[in-house]
Amino acid sequence: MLEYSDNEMMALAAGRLIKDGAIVFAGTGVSILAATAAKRIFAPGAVIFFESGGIDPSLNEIPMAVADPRVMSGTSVNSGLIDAFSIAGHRRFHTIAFLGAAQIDRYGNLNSTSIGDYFRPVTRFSGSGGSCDAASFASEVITFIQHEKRRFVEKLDYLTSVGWYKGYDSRKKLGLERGGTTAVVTNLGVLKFKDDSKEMYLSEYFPGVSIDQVIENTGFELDTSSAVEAAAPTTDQLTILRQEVDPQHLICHV
Amino acid sequence: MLEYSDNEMMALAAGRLIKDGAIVFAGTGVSILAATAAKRIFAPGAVIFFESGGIDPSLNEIPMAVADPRVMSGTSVNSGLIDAFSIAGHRRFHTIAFLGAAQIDRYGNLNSTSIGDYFRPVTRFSGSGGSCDAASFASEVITFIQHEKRRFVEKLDYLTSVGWYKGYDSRKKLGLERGGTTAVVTNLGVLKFKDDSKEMYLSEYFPGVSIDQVIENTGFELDTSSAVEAAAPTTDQLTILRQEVDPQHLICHV
Amino acid sequence: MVNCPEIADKLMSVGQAVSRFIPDGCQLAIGGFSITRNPMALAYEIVRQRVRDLHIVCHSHGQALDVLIGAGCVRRLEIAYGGNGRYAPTCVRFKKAVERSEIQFEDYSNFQMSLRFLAGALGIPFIPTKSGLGSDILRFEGFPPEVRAEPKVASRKYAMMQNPFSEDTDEVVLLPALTPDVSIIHVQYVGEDGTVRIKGLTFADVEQAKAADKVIVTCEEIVPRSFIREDPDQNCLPSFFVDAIVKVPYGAHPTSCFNFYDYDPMHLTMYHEIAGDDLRFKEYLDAWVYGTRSWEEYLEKVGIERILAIKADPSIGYAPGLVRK
Amino acid sequence: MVNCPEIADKLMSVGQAVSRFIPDGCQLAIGGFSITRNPMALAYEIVRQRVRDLHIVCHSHGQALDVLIGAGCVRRLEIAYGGNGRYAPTCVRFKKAVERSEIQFEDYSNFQMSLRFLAGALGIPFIPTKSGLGSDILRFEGFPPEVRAEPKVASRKYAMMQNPFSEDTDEVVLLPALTPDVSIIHVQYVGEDGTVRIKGLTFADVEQAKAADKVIVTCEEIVPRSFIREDPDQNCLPSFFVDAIVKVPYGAHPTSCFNFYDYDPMHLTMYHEIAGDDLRFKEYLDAWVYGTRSWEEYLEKVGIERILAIKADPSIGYAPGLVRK
Repeated sequence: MLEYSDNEMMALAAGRLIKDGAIVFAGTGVSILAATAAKRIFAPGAVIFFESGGIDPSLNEIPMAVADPRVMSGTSVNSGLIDAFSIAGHRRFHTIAFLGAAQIDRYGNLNSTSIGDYFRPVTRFSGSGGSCDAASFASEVITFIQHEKRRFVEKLDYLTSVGWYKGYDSRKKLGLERGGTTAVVTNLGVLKFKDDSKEMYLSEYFPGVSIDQVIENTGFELDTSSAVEAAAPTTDQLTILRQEVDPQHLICHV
Repeated sequence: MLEYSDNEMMALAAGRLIKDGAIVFAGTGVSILAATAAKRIFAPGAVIFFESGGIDPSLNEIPMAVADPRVMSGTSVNSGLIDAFSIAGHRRFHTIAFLGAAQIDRYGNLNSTSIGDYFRPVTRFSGSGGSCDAASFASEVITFIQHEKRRFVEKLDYLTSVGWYKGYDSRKKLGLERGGTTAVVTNLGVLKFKDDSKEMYLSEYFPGVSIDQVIENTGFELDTSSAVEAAAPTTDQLTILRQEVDPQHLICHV
Repeated sequence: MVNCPEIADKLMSVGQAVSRFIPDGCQLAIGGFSITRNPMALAYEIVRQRVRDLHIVCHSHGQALDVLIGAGCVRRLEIAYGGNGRYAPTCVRFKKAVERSEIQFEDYSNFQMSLRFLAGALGIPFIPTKSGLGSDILRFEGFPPEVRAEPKVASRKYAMMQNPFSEDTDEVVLLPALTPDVSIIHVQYVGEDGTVRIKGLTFADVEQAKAADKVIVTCEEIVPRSFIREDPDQNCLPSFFVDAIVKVPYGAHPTSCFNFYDYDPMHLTMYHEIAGDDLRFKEYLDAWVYGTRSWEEYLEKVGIERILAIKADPSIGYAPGLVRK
Repeated sequence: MVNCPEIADKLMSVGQAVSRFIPDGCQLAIGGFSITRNPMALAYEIVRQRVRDLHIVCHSHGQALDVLIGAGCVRRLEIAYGGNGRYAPTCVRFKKAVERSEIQFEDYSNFQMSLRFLAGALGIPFIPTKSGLGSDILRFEGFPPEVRAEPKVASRKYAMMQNPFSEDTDEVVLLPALTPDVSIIHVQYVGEDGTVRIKGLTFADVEQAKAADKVIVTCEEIVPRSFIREDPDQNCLPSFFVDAIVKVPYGAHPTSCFNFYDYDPMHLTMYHEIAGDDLRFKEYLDAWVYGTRSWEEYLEKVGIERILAIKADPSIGYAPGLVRK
């Protein structure tokens, strides 16, 4: 059987979700692995851009931050944050934001700010960065997160980035005209959201993962009734990931 | 006696008013002649910029429009309108706008839009361009205008650009924190504004011009009690104007 | 036409670009400024295709605007300045159209119009400024109420508000964003990957393009991907903002295109003279626009003498010593 | 020091720049982004001069911010992200300072902070956005009321308003402009005429500089006037925005400077390991900051091996194959 890492499986599972021609807002880590995999394997017409202002870089090496000089190399345009976020929210484009977070709730809302009391936190994280903006503006959000009970929570300690807010049409009522979280990709599987209520459900579990394992690691009730096993990575896909996307194996083998 | 044109006299009379280090917003015609004369004769540390975005061009030839390629040549920075107007209004800089107009009133307010009813004008002009903006934002405005009764009017047909508005502190009360028209340079002389009331008065009449001539060509009452004769251009000044500022004599000899 | 697989679906003729993207009645933003980088080849083609009822939005515009108005393509205008600098302190056909009440017009200032495009580009509904306080720009609303109800037209010319971050009286003017149906710009370079590069001043072209639903770019040259991507700091629009790309050398004539050619003072002066007379203006259109079916024919008519006279010295960007009276 | 008469009064050492323009308690905007173009030489000098009570405003910041916080220079922070990408998902000293309630902090997002700088640069008092609707960024105000009364601090974190151009319910967030006392940026080139050129992404550096009262620029190279003015399209700030210019080659180390050098992964990893321990962090400051009185001494300590390892290939802008684990 093929050996592959969690990050590789996550990158490919997310990459498959990207339609050709999408404008992808990428971060670092699994997010950039997935965005580049999407472009090189599933959606060659996709354009990857970074909130720091780099648009469509050649990405011959994996950037380790959204301001890595590798996001400015071979680009179509080098600009800055103002331009980048204006693209993320532009009515003309179907934009997909790849976001990470420390916590997520059943409606795909994200916390990347802090745990505990906001003013005297037990743990402080980096803060929003562009997450709040991308979540507000993008046509779709795909979130990457480790599947742990303390991360999949009933109630976020801090709502940094709005997903489906309180479910149903509550996001739209806030004044956010489009977007919402369309998928959550974890080390165990892929979760999506119900059409009406916008509640999270298990869509795919990865090969070797059981549905019970997903339930055990989720801090709220999860509908798993329509879950199927995800397709495993193919040799070709892994070859592209390891030789072209991340030739230095900075993210593939974590 | 030295021969010189009205435009040359006007350019030098205005150029003398520029203090070194000023950031000068220039237009075309006499305005650019005056700005360049200021920099080459009176205020070498002045910086000339254009609303179109050209900052500190070499100006080896006279531009015939603020978007002339000559305003983009040898510049420090080539940008666009947004940047240019942000400079015009920047709290850090002492900016002086050189503006033209079709009509002016006693408070230095300008009309460059139309004569007659706004909706069915007898004569339509170009419109504000950047005049309204520069008049709103600059630390000082110096206006160039032909001295004619139909131009120096009791009431403007359309107030395009605010000078001292209705006099006294009415400009400040509008919310315009600085600026106002500091001088009006015509083919007959230089007019300034009273410290308190902000009413126009005659400050200088050009050599060969009589005070009566100024009064006859002004459509409102004008205090001429403190008027003095302006210094005539010197040979050196005219040489610089004709050889360096406007070597093709596009504006000098109009 | 150049063989560029990445932009095969975007490369087209001016004829195709106009018929595909500029319908009667659309809101059109014109790039360039007075006598520089006017998208003239597109403007002439709009005239040829007899597009009607255009709603033009621009800051300081000259030649292209004036030809479009004179040819009867324009119904409505939001504008800060209609002129060609020293070659037409007020654009003649624009002036006539306003004086004869042939078009609806709304006056703004240059910064106001640029900020409105910026707001459109940023995706924000309005933007504040203090420019224009006390002026008649804030006193007269040019458009009648029925126009205000149309799509893409702001519901009001502006709105006033108290700055909520100040405890003192601090009134600001809120300007509504512009989101044109189409923006047309003429630039120096487009890459084989569709990337756009403007040399010299960009005016508000980039904001206009980013604010629009559709963007048509005409260019002097289509350059290799490797060239345009070697220094992406100089580029201003990625391919995905651009819907149509047309290679039209000298496509801004008689206006200038920095580093490529100067404006054509003889043509602008001739235009200024004839534009005041309705009949002679019609003859101008017949000769220069309707009478030239291709851009090559137009350039033929301009003649090699003028083409050479206005050719720019690329080290300074314009034609030094050009006779410009 | 270079002989440049046009900028003689602006050319100075980092020591002079800090002592002249960065007093205790000032509001300071830091340029760069996480691990790129942090003005490190200036940050170290701020630490050396023991400047206190800084109010830092930034979007996504990393190394310079973390050193300043760790060294006790920072009292207050408006920020979107404190991290070094994969080298510190959360900056360690920033994290500790918040968890220990040692600094006052106010969370915004990257676009929000960038828009606030843009508003400052445009000279407008606020700017609208829809970013953050429904989020806790709009629920919690970090600064206590007494801070709000201080100069340069906005009177409220944000304000809500109905879009006056919409008849439907359309709530927008108004963000107050930022006008820092000082902005510090590190760039590739400054001309002998004071003109600034940044290569690669500009982030929000240009907006930050234009929004500030004073601007300090450190640079890799001071280049001839003729060089910087040959292609002014690439320049981002004219001289009159700049108050102090310091030539500091490798002045962003251990962060990167596009086309000149990559970030230094070994140094960043070492920093991340030691920063969690108060004593070891103090030793780090002693060795790298207090212990190096000149920038040459600092670079000596970095060592020629690292300097060569991170040297960028100018055709791609970074150091290909650099070990980056």
